[in-house]
Amino acid sequence: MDEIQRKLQQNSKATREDHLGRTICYICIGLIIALVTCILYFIASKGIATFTKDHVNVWQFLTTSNWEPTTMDSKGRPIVGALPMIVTSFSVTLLAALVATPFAIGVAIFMTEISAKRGAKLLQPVIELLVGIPSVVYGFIGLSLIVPFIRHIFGGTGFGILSGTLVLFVMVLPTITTLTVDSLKAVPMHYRQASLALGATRWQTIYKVILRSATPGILTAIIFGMARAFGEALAVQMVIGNALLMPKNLVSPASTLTSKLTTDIGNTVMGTLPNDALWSLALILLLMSLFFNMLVRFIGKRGNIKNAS
Amino acid sequence: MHPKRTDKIATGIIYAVVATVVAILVFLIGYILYNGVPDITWHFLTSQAQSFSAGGGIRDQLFNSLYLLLLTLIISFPIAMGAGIYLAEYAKDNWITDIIRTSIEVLSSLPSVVVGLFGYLLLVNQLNMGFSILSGAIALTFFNLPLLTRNIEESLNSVPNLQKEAGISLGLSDWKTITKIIVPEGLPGILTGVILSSGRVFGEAAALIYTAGQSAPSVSYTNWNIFNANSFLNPMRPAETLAVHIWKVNTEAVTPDAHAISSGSSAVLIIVILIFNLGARFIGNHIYKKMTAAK
Amino acid sequence: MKTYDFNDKYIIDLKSEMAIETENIQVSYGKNQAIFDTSLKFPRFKIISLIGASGSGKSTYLRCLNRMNDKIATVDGKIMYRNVDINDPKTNVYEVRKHIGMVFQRPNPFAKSIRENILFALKENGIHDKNELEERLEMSLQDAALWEEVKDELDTSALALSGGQQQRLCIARSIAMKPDVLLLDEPASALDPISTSKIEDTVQLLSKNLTIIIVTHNMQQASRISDYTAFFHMGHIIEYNQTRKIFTKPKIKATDDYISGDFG
Amino acid sequence: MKKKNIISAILLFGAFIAVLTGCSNNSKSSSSSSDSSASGKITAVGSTALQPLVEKAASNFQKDNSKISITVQGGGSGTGLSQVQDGSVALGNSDIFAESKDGIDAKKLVDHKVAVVGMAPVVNKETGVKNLTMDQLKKIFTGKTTNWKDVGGKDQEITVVNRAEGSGTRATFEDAVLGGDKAVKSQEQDSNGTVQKIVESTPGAISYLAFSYINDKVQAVSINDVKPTDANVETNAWPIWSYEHMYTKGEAKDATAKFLKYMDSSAVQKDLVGKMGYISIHDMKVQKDAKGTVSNK
Repeated sequence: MDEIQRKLQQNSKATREDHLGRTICYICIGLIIALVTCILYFIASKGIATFTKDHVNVWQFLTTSNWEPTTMDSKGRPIVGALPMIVTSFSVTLLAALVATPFAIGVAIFMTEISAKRGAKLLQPVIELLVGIPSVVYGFIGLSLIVPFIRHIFGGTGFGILSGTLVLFVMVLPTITTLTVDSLKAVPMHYRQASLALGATRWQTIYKVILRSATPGILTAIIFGMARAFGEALAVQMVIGNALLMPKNLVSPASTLTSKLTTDIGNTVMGTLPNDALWSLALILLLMSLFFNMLVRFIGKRGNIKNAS
Repeated sequence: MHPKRTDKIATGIIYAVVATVVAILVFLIGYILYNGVPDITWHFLTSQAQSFSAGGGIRDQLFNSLYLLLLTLIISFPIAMGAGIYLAEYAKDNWITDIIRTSIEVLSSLPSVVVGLFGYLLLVNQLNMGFSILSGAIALTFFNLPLLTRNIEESLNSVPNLQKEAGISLGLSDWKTITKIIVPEGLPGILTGVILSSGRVFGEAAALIYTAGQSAPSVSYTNWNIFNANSFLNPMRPAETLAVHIWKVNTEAVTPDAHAISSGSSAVLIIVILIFNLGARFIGNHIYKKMTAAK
Repeated sequence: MKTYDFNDKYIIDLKSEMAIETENIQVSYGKNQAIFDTSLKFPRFKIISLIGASGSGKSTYLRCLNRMNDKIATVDGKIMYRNVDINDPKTNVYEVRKHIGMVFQRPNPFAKSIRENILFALKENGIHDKNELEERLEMSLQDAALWEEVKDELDTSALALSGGQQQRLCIARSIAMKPDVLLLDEPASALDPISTSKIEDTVQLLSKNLTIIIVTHNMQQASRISDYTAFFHMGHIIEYNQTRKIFTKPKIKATDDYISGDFG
Repeated sequence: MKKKNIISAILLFGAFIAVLTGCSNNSKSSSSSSDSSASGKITAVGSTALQPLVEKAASNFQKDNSKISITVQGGGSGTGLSQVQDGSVALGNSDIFAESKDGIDAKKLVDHKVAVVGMAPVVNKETGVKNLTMDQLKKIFTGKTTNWKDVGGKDQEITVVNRAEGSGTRATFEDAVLGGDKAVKSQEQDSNGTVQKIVESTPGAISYLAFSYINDKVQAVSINDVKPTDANVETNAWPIWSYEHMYTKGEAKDATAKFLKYMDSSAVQKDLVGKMGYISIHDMKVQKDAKGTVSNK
């Protein structure tokens, strides 16, 4: 048997390298999964305590609107109803995404289709810069500019869902824009060329070809933006008003899950009901973001199938 | 409607949208800089913070922010790299990959408050790490990871498959092909991702209040012993970052010149991020050129 | 579409020394079978063309020969090289590829300098002797007929070269490894006629020391350069014979139809 | 659960963290050594209102006691109390008595009162109100009075800005003003700075602030014509005030005891406490117990 034959049948440095590389990758991905499991387990176990240990009715927790964890109702159960916060959280998130999406898509189209060189070169760094502005700063700008503005126009205190929406709109804009730009860029060049060659106008190409095939990507972008809006705490807390009331309209003070969580967590004692109840809010936050993820996967898959057929 | 006219109208609308967004951005950044830049002095940048008298600086906070960012990247980048490579090169299209992707997305959508509280209980309390830069860096890693991983995966996927075939057809291992050929080609994309996520890390406050803490004990910048409590390099010391400082000055502290400090800090923060962005771009291009020897 | 009987095939029986032999190769992508029962022998130091319509499986088959289909498709059967079945999962695939090189349809130089393109894999494979590296660099570029054109700009980016030059660089990169067999997957299909003829010259020159298996769409090319030709149709090998015979007196109807353009 | 958490944590961060955990454990054990020269590490966690005072005091203290390193953190009174009860920190800073916090066993904790803080209602300047009776104040905060004209101000709706539930400031205010009634549901804010800013800018707003946060941009309100001043607090003429506490688990020892002694010294009480806008514990002519009963000293 010659040297080459022997080498062919033996492991070499390359084989070992590959094993090592694979192992490293598996460890990394394993680490992330372990981390997620750990957080999920941790928050779930904390959040469920309200219902198992303190015997709060889950349904009541989700559908009633009184939050007074230190007082008991007639059956001796603590009064904790998170409905106003759930409603408010959803409202600001959806509204912010609704307002931000057209802007984000417009800017993304501008950056990829209309002025791919100069526009992108100018806008990209600015948008990246916006991501870096701390939420506290957004909050204070909101407090000193947006709240008085809203008060001036609609009366009332100016605190409320509308102010929250406007602050969040600016905050999620860069996230949605950047990801949309990525998904538009991912549309192969020949789609554009083919469409334009068929005599379609630029707008027809953008609308019928590019946006269509980038839809799953854009949806992901929106979801990522919503996730940021949903989890945002400090900025929203400053402009939403933090009133534990069902929001009557867009300009009455309200409270989101995160604003309640940040405001109160330091004032409660670990292991007591007021603390557990706050962790239940965190659990709701988590479950909602899970739900959003599932939704986007579902839509993404449907979109792909449509595109393929 | 006539397609040509639709085209014109649509283009007009897009220009209007872009103009609006640009106006908002310019106004925001202009507002922050206009209010803040006059407060930035050499003294402001190089002196210690004062809790209840005017004239405090942000030296320690600025350093802490940078150090924390560095540590976060040191911890999260390799993990994200491995995970990104896994997803781009090794993952098969099956339910396990699906679960992995879902977990990453879940991680990315975790509210920073929740991450902060999780970090507080696990790192600060259970693992006895206390309020420290390291706790903060690990907490920040939690949401830096998904952003980076996604970005690395995308950057690697954007490198044509032909390159991988070229590598392995020469008898190189998959690993070598990935690390020496595909990764360098994806590097500019990866760097952009790192910049973007760094911006987020830099401005993060909610997660740090509960992990890195909100006090900045005086440290010695001449003590290079990483294990010494006074050393500026000690990762086990508590550290207030610039973003947390802005939060604290505005909400709690009784500093008389709170407004000036917070607007000055905000401006510094934005300027640092700007320098960082430009610098990273420059270095990225440089590395790319060097690695690819493209002229 | 005309239908042909796949049992109606002709495969020449070769006696000389073989570079590679395949036995009953079957390839499938998931449930779709792409290659059926293909057994061929490739004599050493010859040029063998694989021809056939698009989707006939010739490229898929070629890629099996240095295991480029790993992870993409399931490949069954034996591929004998130096009395080793290189399709055995236990065989060291990286060693296989060192001896059986491949050049692809589209030029794919690394985003590195010309010099690094050639030397990168050599260095990674443990060759560090400066003289040896320089020697191989020049030798391979000479053999690929590229040396004269690039010798003064070895340190510029390979991406600055023209398409034809890039493809010859890819050939040079492969032969710098001193392979036994070189697989070419339609190497000239993306190139202009002048570049194509340069590649053809290169290939003929190389066959003095190498066995070359080339997939091509271009029948003139096959007839010009190759010693043997194999005709693939719908995943089956239909006819394998000396090139001269295939193009003048094909034994099978399907081959005849394909060559005369009366096909499909 | 604790065990599981630890296991998953170890899984997570592996040896890297283990090493550092080791480091921090070492530093912890050094604090328990009963060295008479008092060295070690003290961590004080809790009330954000008290944090600046303790921080400043700590940095002054360390100038003379370089072997002792003190870390001061916020996190809220609840956090401070639960952490000192768990034994994970040496000092728990709190705005309220441990007795009034659910889930805290006050018997295990030792109270060290370090300062007194007075609080006053503040209103937006345009309301035109400078004085309220206790009853009017109560009606406003329970939502019975909703317009400023009913209490002698402009015809303007009242916007109540309350403090976060469970915060020390709110507990003190409600004890003194509401007398067991429930506050109207309204905006809540956690921090003094934000409340100050909101009252300053929102027409018709009312809230309450610690004395040190009251500036000329908001209107402090007298109650029953008594002005919110330090002197009035010292005699309990102004009834809305509370202690700032530093709790230890059991009696304080070594370094911690030394630091607490320093907090009580005139260096801190005469100088720092006043600068911070607090009232020195030494100046008080009355005392209050956990149930809110006030007696002469």
